[in-house]
Amino acid sequence: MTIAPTELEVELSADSGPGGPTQPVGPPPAASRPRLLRALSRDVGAVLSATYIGLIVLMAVFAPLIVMVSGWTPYEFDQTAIDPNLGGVPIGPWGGISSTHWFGVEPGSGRDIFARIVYGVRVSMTIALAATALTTALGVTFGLLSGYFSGKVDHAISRVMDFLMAFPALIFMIAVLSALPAGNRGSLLVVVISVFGWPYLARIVRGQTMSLSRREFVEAARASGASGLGLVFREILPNLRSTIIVMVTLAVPGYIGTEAGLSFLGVGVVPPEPSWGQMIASSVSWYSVVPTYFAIPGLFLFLLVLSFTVLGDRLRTVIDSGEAR
Amino acid sequence: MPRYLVGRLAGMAGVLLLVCLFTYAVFFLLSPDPAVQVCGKSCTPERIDQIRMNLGLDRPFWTQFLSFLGGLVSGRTYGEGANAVECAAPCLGYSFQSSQSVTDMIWQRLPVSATVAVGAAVLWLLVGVVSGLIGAVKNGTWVDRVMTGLTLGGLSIPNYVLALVLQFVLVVQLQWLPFPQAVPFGEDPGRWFLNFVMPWIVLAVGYAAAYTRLTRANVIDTLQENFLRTARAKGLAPHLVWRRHALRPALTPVVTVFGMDFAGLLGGALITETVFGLNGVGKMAADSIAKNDQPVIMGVTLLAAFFVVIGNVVVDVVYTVIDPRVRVAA
Amino acid sequence: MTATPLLQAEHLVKEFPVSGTGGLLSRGDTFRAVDDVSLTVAAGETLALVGESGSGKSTTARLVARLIDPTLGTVRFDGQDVTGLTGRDLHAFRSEVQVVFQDPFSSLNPRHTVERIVTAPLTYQGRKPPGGSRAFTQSLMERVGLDPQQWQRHPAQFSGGQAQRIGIARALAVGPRLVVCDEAVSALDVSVQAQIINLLRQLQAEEGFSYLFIAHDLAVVRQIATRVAVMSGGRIVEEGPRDRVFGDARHEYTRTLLAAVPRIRPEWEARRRARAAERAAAAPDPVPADATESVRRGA
Amino acid sequence: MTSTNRHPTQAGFLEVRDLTVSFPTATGRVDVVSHLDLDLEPGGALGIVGESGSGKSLTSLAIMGLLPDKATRSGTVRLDGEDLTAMPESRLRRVRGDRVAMIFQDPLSSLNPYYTVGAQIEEAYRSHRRGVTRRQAHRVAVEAMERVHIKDAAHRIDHYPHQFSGGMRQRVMIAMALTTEPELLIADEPTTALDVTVQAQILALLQEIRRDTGTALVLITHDLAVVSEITDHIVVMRAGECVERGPVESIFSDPKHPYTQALLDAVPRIDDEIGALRSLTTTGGRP
Repeated sequence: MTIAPTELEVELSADSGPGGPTQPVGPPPAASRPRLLRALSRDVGAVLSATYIGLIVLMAVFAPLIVMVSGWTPYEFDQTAIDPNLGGVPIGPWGGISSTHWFGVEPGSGRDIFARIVYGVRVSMTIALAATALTTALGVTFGLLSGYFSGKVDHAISRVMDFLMAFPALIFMIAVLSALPAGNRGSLLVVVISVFGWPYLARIVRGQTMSLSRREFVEAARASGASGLGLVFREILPNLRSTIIVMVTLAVPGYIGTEAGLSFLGVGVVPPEPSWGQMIASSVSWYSVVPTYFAIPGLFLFLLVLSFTVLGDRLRTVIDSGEAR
Repeated sequence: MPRYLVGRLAGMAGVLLLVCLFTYAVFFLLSPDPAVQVCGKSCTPERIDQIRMNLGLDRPFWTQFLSFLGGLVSGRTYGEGANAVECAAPCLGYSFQSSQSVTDMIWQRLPVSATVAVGAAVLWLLVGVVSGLIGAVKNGTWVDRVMTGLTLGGLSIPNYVLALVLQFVLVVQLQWLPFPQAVPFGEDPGRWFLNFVMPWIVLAVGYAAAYTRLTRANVIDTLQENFLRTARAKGLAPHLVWRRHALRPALTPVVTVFGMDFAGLLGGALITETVFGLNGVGKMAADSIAKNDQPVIMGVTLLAAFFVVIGNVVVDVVYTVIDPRVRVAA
Repeated sequence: MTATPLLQAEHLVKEFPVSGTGGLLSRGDTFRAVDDVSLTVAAGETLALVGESGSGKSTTARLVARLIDPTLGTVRFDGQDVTGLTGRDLHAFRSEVQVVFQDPFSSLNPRHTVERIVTAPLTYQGRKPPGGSRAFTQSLMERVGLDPQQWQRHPAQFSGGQAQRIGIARALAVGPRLVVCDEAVSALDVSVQAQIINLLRQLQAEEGFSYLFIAHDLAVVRQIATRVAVMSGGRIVEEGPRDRVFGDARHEYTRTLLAAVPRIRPEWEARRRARAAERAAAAPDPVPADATESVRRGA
Repeated sequence: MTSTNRHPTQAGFLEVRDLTVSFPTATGRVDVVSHLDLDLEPGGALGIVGESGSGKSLTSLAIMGLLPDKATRSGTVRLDGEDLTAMPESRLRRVRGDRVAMIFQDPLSSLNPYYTVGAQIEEAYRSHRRGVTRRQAHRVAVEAMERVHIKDAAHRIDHYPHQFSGGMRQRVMIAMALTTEPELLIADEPTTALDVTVQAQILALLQEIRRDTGTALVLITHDLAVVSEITDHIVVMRAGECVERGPVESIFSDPKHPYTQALLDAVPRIDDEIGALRSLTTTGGRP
């Protein structure tokens, strides 16, 4: 015998040597963390988005320091910057942009827009991140349980999800928030957003868990003696990592938007605490006179949401291409 | 299939009942005492008690909930004697602030909301599907990349920001459009159209972006299907391959998503109507929140939930019609 | 065959609910995938369960391995009824009976390293790998013919045949007495398939465990089975020693099945063997590469 | 249309020369099929055998001009002297499905789930026969379904693919290919997804069709026993290259290339004496 089948197999295997003419037998290696980062760093959109998000996060963290440099706190009224005879229109072109007020001042009150932007993002980001964390925890847990334990558990969780998704979440959130005492709006916002938000993540996790559960490695784990929760968290959860990363990245901008929208409708963050949505809301009556008043927070908000969306989109593309079966 | 439909309808009734119960319970717990609102400014505790008894507010929760359900089915009368007010079926509640039944208030404003919703839906469906197809055909080219960028932008722009930008540019600066007011179509079709252009665009942008992505992804996936290879191996002309074999499977999911999105528009149009001051159901809900007029908020919430649940069932039924795999069991 | 067979399944029945039927109150229709199946596996032998798709052979394998619970019937292992085992007792059973699956990639968790995959049965049963996790993994890899240096790789970095070897290593980790092979070589290329069949036989010779070998490919079964059971429509229609079943099939279905297998003509095969033997005797060198040229336009 | 009334040309009926298919990868272009030559006489049956990754399926797509957009192809594919690779797409389309038809491995995914099998069979016929009425096409479709032994064809024609079993779906695919009476049928792993008894039926059907219509056949498969039963010439492929070719008998009784020899040694046999098992055991295990 000249060629033993062992050699044949080696020749035909995926690692038969670099540049060999054989096609890989197995799926390509899963996207690992360093590979992911490298692929993303080659993408201009992803880099720009990450940079903007980084800057915004720094701005939120160092808000008190930044405001010390710029000279105005978000709560100070600068009567000298507005014209009382014209109903409080900022003095000077572009909404009163000057060396003292970098982004101009609020019409009517004269509060510094720069300082309010800097502080406003703290509220938006905190709420969005907290809501994302809570949603992810709920969504992943219930999605896993529902997808793995078919039957009664799945039935119960799915009905709850159907029910929550059938709800007109925005109207209901507004109604609940408007009826509840304004004491701790921040945590209320987080809870309300998460309660209505988790089914959307859970539905995806459930679907993936169901398809993963049909893979033989789950059965293999069961044959190895694994059962119940151990199996779910040790075998299935690691395979959901990419999905969860992408979902989280896409959930953050969604919740930033939701928070801003609720604040815009007057049921979000309670004044005088600044928030971007609320700033845009109060600019509605001024937009024809002082366009910078809505343009600046609007632009900041749009860019932040856009950055997260782009980042999530690129992440998904990289992960999908790397893990295509 | 009829068996399946029966199950589906039963499930729908169950969800609707639960939605009613949940909404009612939440508002029961949260809302301020309606008796105080009815009573007005010069009020005595005795008078409040009397009104409360009159309206049945002193009765237990379940009794009240059942009379609410009864009102939905066959109408009900609030109060007794000279002060009694009629609320015809389907009675979603009675606003003592506006002295009107919630159902009537919704009916009056529904035409405006429907105009906004239908116009926006047509717009986003057209734009979304067409640009999704272009993106799929030009997959990987600069056209595709530009469109991907635009859709990400469209997904990211909050609609009230877009509304303000459009108003500032088109109304204030360029003066191409009038400030939106709900002009009835019969009065002046031209002005009607101009007035609704901005609300349509603002409401449609996010959806159009999402549909572009959905359509593009579906078409690209379908083009990988084996049956497309078969169609080409048969020697079909490209336009037949596309029309018969690629589009139908690719667009079927879009139809179902559209059903769900359209059903959920009552909630989605709230911000748009508010920003443009269009007196539709959404704006009414927002105003009622400001006024703390709980029966109206609850009525709108319920109505919106009804739409979503019914939309769900309609989508299921439509799916059985357009997908033979569901229609004809193996 | 000894008095108590290693594995004894009696009157197994498995029904699955038919989706889309049944409502809130009614039970809905059921589909009987396995219908009164009894089988035994003696120590050290290989029982092959053959049948076409939908015959219930894989469901039977899962019932025997306690991956699903039977609707009716009992499974005895070593004389002990294991049908209702739970907890610690089930763990003990799991260390006696292991499974090798069909799809080498699907059956290995893509996120885990070889080390973690191979030691998983021990971990799940709360045992420590003897001699440390790494050394244990490497010794197992060596036994199934893998490079022990690759103990930290992920499944995607292996070829199909190598991945299946990892699956076999995992089954060996607990030292089982019965290995259920569910179409374990069906997804592999023919040359790799031969390798894995070899490995399975070699391991059996070394360890003396039994196989319950599920397959649809009769030719493969012929190579590995001691006894054969033919399944159709959820029932065993014929059962017997390999050569008897292949040489003198009694059931009509078995005969149809055997007749349907495509064959290379025996006379060609005999000539090829003779030529190969000649060549081996004449020169150990392979035929020169340009030999292919001479047959290029052989028509 | 039988092989006898087609005058044999000097060059052969199907003549593939120097066919190379390559794909771009991160490390440069990789040839998935390289410098492949194939010859087939009218009415002949050629088997292309190889393991996964040998490039056998891409070869069939390259002949039909149906490669994915990323792939590049060089070399010539002559059908009755006409170079298919030099043809404009519009003319090539008239060859595809008319003179050359194809059936695939997975009949379920190869049929469009949204249309009845009848509609899909009629479509194949009508796209190549101008001015055919719906009724004529329907009749042809029913006849084609009867020819592949689908019982109750007139009724089954209005069913959807998911209502058929695997073997019946493959019959539908074959019926679709037959409507235009092609001169060449390319079958890419037509029985791999099927049970062994169904496989036997489909192979018998392919034989029957060849006998009745004189259609030439290119059968692509990984199964050596299958090609040995129904083809008369064989090409053994490995890693995109032909390692050995010849009449079926000489390949099976006297393989020259070590790869072919090893491949034949690895095939498990159903009708062998027990002694044959040695060829597997002796080379077993790893160092």
